[in-house]
Amino acid sequence: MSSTAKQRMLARAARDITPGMTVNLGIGLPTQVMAHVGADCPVCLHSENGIAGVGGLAAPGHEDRNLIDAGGGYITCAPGGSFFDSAVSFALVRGGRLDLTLLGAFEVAANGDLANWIIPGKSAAGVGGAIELAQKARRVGVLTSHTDKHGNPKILERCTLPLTAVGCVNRIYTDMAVCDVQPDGLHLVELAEGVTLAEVRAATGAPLIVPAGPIPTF
Amino acid sequence: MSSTAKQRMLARAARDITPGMTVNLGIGLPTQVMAHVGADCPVCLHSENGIAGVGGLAAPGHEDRNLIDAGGGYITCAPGGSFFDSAVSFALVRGGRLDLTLLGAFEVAANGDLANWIIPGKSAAGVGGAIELAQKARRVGVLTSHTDKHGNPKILERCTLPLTAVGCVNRIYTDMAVCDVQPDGLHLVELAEGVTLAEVRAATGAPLIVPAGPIPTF
Amino acid sequence: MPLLDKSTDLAEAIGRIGDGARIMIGGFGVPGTPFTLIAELVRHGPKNLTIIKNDANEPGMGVDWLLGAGMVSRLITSHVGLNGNAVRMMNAGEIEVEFVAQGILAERIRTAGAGLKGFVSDIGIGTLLAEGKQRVEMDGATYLIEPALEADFALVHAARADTFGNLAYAATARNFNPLMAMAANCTIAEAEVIVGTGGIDPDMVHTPAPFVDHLVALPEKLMEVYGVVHR
Amino acid sequence: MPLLDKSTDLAEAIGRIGDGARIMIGGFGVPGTPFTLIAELVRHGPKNLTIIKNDANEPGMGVDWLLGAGMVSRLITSHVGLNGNAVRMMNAGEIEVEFVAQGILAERIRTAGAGLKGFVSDIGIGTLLAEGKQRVEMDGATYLIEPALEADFALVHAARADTFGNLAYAATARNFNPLMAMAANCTIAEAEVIVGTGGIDPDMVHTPAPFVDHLVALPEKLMEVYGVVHR
Repeated sequence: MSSTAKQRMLARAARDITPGMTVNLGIGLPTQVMAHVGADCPVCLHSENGIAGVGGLAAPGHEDRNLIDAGGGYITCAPGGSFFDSAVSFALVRGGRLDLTLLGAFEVAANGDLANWIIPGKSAAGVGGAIELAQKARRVGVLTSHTDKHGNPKILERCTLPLTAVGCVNRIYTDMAVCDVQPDGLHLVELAEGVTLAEVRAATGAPLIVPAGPIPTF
Repeated sequence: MSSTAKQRMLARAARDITPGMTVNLGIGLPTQVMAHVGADCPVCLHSENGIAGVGGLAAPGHEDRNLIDAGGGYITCAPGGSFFDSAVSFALVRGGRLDLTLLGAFEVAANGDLANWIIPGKSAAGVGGAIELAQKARRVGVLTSHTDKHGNPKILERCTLPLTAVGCVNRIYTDMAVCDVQPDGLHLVELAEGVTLAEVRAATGAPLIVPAGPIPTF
Repeated sequence: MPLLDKSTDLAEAIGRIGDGARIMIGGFGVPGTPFTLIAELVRHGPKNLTIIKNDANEPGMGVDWLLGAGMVSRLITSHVGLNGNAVRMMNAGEIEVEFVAQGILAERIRTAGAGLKGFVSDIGIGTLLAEGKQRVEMDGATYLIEPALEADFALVHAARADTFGNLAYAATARNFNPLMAMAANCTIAEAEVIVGTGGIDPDMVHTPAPFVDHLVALPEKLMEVYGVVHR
Repeated sequence: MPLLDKSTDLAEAIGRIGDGARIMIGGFGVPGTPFTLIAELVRHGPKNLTIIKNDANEPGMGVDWLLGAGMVSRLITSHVGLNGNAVRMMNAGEIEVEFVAQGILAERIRTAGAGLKGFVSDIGIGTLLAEGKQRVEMDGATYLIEPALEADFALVHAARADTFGNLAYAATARNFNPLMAMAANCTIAEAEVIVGTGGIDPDMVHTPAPFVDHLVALPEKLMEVYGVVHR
């Protein structure tokens, strides 16, 4: 994935973060989406280790030893932020107060199944908070390269790996396209600039339902 | 119950409140036990509406509108007290952190059954927090007049009223005696000063197991 | 990054409550009861409400206003002993009352707030209160399943809030408020003081703002009913 | 009325932990991990421990000290990805690891702290993590029963305490600490600052003192491991 394509994908995902949302961004690519959200957009960033209202990354030399996000990065707390214990933190997730989570994926399926925590035969280091984020956020977006490093599709008809959660994904953002999971299958919503429908079809392991008119680009 | 007998009963119950205990005192007679606990005895008084470390009753004119006990009385908070929500308050009770509760009774049985919340046919206004206090405090004491206002025993072989909790009572304090619930039955532990064994037996609706030697008085 | 300002008008906040709504109301006795929100609810006048509250307040106060206005069809509570009106209406069949042990009521509300379906407990086994409840075997013993208790709205009272909706309660006015704030689909908070974001230490927030939807400022001079009750 | 002083000596507090104990340890990464209590536990040296902690810290830190000393037979955790030693020992069968989804781990601990037997949830249904779990039908759907997770001891880290054992945590160092403090039979807290009773506002207590058994003061200069991790 080129740097340009990656930045375009991050910016596209950021446009779905709208004023007033409470959002949890998974470790890796999803965390980088925040840099693309407008500085004046009122968004509450949740991290499952016990904060709502992440301000941003702590400046080097100004880290607070007691203030990290779930990925272990040193962060700041925005004015209006709050700290709470792990039970309250996941109550917020499971109780329907998390409007959106963006997660990474090993595989994501046309039926919304997500696999992002274990590859059997390789080491399994535990699921952390991923299951509850995937299963219970009101809206789940997946950020991923469209294909793996060998060029194989990561978007499949059915996942082959053990699932993180069943039918949980609403939207998939990749370097090539934006796709929505709908009851009738996977809909191509937008194409990345310079990417053709044929290229996306070839790189996707599931049938794509394509809009009748011109396909918007991002 | 004479005022002297009542004060003697309250003082006797207070002697079982020992340093370091966390204690919940039910509405009515039990609440009055506190006045008999030594002022230098470190005891943490819990009220189920959300305080550990009740200081005492608020002085008239110095009530805090936000600070009551579960009976609705205005109280103070001792230095070292804490406030918490109702879920934490009952977590403390059910989780084994309440060393002792003293409760009132309609009826109490030789097997430790307690009935203190509903008299069928009369109005039932709800059980409040009594069930959990009775069932889960590490130790449950009952404070009651030995007989009801008609002179009928309140200590029975089996309760006739709907139970608050099954087999929960450890010790019974009355104006006539102190009795312990043991696996083999109800043991007479102490007699109130000036009360005879025969009088207690006559006023008790269950067989009493009496110590071999002289019976201590209180 | 800024955070949303959830301050709103009293009538607008309460105006979204319709007939048949299930409403949780904070408070244990007077402390923590959102009297201003309740008074506006009476003015607004939806019918056939289910009210979930620890107690029914006392005559002439809070929940009693709703009872008196004939707006309540069902009350889920731990006890109503201080309100003879509630007892009378219950006995006359004018309202249906479900009694729940106080800590079980708190926990059923919290369970909804935690997005869980229910919990497993031994509280009340061997008593009337266990009758009719679903049972389950665990480790060779029998337990009761207590279902989560959800609501459409929660009305809560805070001593202090920031504009984003972080809440802090005073003393025993906390009680059921933080639990209910988590459990309802829409949480409306009244606050005695509302400060800007950053005005509450993030370590000292009792209800994190994501649980709060709408925030109503109380006038500096509170209604008399909030004061000390002289008996 | 005065309240008990629970301050004690580090060695005395930890000395009561014996072989085979089930020990909850607070912390999520570095923040909130009671490194001083863990270091003393290593010195004391009980064997065959079950450790319940969100994560296994990183190599050379906290839980890793216990693993390195061969004191741990079982680890109940949400993930160990940052500690290669834990992964290696797990794969070599030197320790048994039970993975629990993070929020379910938190809730199972809280359930024990609340004196309940378990809770009912739909988390993980349709995945590997549901396998082998007890199921129950409610409202026509199938749910999982998650049992309470209890422990003999909880080791927690507080920023501030009073002598009675009221605890306050700093920022994201709160995490599992208040839950574990409630869940264990014996809770031992280390605190950076211990003040007299009355030194913590009762509205701002995170863990009420009745949940805390023993309190250990940390030296003014903390071990380096408490500091910011530079990667």
